[in-house]
Amino acid sequence: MHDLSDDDTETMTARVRALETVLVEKGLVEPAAIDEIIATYSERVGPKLGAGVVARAWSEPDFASRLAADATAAVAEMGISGRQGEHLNAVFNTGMRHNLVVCTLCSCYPWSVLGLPPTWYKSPPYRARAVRDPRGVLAEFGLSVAPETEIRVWDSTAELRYLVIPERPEGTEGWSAEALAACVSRDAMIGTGLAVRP
Amino acid sequence: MHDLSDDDTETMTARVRALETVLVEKGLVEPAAIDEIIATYSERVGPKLGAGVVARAWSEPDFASRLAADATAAVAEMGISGRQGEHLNAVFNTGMRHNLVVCTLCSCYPWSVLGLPPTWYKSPPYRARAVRDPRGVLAEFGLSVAPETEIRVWDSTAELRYLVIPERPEGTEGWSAEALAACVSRDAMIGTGLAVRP
Amino acid sequence: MNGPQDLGGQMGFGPVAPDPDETLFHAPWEPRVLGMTVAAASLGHWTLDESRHARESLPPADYLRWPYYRIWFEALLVLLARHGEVSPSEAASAQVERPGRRPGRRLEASRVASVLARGGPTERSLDAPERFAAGDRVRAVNMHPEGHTRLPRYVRGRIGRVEAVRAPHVLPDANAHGGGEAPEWLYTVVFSGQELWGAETDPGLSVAVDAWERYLEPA
Amino acid sequence: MNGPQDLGGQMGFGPVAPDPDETLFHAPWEPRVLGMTVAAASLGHWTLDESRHARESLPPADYLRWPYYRIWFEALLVLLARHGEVSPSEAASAQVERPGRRPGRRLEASRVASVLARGGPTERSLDAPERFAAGDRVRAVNMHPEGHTRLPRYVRGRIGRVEAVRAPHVLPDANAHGGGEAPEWLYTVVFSGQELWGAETDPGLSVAVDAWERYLEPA
Repeated sequence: MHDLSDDDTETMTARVRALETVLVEKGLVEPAAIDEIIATYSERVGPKLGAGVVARAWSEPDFASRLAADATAAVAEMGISGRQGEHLNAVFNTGMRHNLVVCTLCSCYPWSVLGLPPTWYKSPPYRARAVRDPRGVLAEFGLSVAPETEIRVWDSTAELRYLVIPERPEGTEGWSAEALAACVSRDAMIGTGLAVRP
Repeated sequence: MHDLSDDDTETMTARVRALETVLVEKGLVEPAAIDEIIATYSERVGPKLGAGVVARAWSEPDFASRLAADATAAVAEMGISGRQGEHLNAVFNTGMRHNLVVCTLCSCYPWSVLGLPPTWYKSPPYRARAVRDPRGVLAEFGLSVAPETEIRVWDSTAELRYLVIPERPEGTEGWSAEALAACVSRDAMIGTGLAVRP
Repeated sequence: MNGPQDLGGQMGFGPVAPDPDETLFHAPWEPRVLGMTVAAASLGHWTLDESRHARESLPPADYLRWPYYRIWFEALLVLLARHGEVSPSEAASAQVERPGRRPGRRLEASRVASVLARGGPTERSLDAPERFAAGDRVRAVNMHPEGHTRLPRYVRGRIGRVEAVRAPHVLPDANAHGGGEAPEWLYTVVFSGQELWGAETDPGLSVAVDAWERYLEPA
Repeated sequence: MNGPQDLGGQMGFGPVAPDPDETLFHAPWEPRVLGMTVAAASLGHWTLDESRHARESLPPADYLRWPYYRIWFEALLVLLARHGEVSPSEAASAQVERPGRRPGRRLEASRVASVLARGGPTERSLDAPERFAAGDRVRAVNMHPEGHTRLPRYVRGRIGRVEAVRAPHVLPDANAHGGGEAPEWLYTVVFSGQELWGAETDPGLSVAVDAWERYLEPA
């Protein structure tokens, strides 16, 4: 579904360029602002930020408590804020419950801590099945959750954004924040993965 | 949605011909049988049959009663039977209730009395809206049903097929069966039209 | 299945746009597809229910944009391949690679009239008495099977009234998947528009669906 | 609206097929669409809710098959035309026919960082107390508005439990259609999988949705 034929790519390239030309000539959009928006989400805002939050939560019980109580305020301590993260909630995996995040109605995603969502997150197969058959979806990510573990799916229907705090991998006692963060993939913070030692 | 570009027409023509070639060479389908099926629904089985049923119901109260009680048996008296009409039900419009037929799940339609369904009957706009906003749909057919008249929508979810018996137009007293049948359009027997004097 | 075919209550498709001058077919390949579909059904490999399920299982975006006979054609290819009669490569190349499996069941032109006139009644006899009576309040079960079903999503969980007890009929949910005819009592159930679509709905709307016994529970 | 965007529980789309080597963008035009969409929002002609509604109002078959940034692009064209900034013929020809309406609100590159960091909080103050408390049993209203709503179809009519009382938030149903922010209390409501999908469902599944007060009634 997401493959564009070359024809489509050519057409879309021309159409998008035409619109940008008009917007710029009318003084409605500054090209450098577009560049800056792209650079923000390509280079600066991405899952590394979220991984840092998770690593700190694993290392500092007080921070984990603040994160659980008010994630927006807790990540702000680390200088993290912004668009699509204005009302952040952290949901913690335990042996009893695995959390999974979806937006069935569009593509809501915690940009401030994870950057832009991957294509599959925005696409019909995931959005349709995550709320009905999450174990089937997780199996496609190579993830098998024990039958006795509850799966809680968070459908992002409002402006609250959900960040999954995965369980800390065993054997990481005493690891530095950087080393811990390297265990935390983007998928682990969506719930389609687990944190693992690299 | 139903417009095929020339490219599509060429491709579909070739693909359909290829399949027919293979089916015929394998001895699975006889081309003359295809021709006969097409001829049946192009020339012999169509809304004229249903219009005859309606005209007779208007003229013969006993027939109308039999039609209301067991439409399959009643139309069989007129030599009408067959595929997609095995379990026929006649639903009668009155001043109190206007009937409308749809198949939200596919394209079920009383072939035995109306022939093949029109494209709009099989298409998403009609199938989606008929059960929720029938007055809005009818307005697109130029039909305004009084607000105090109930609209009963029949969603053909099983193998029962529904034939709407429209109200007889005023001023047709003493008309012949042929003249009466000429008042009855296909749409009047779906419920998206009324019977009218030609 | 909650597939693209389950259109009742969906929005965004635009006007119905009936064309008073419309012809039954829009291109010469369309009647050939009709004829092949009806004729191939006579081979007896699949039930009507299985063919419906093949159509609703096509990719949703394609189901919603293709002309209807294209849907029939693509589903026919699926069915013929599934039952070993025509492989995808044969259909693409128009070259026969293996003999047909059931030429002995070919529908002859001379039999078309009688086959079409007979149709395929789905009424069956059943020893079990009906569970519901006309007038009963019933709730359509809230179920979401992955296989074929004929209970549309818009009535699931909603309360209606049995308008008529029909007869035992072949159960599509089983018959589409090789589960046999498994006949069950069929009922016509009427729901108010307000029950289906909410309090704002036109009070003069009612919707009837035909529902097998397992689709219903007392309410 | 019961549009193509309301995908929860729909079937037939095939596997999720995550690509571990996937990049954020698949063609150079995609990031330009992202940037233009974010920058054009700063003109202040439309709310985030109106832009979501523009996307879900695209033809369903297109919504389901287009790459996501194509959806954004087509919706951006709709919004710019609706608010008189770029006509379809201007967008098609790349020729300006009329001056822009709000160049004074152009997002300058120097302001991007602060605008993105500030975001657009939707929490508001409200004098009215909340109607529900954590632990309350509630039913999601069975409503089918033609306009924008954020109550997915799969929870409508189903019973859940209030997990958390959040805060008053801007109401999308009003804010998407020029009805103002009309803030209402927002709740997180948890439903069991069996309540949503039927008795056959995995008992270890629960689904949380965030629901505005008008989406809920006592149960």
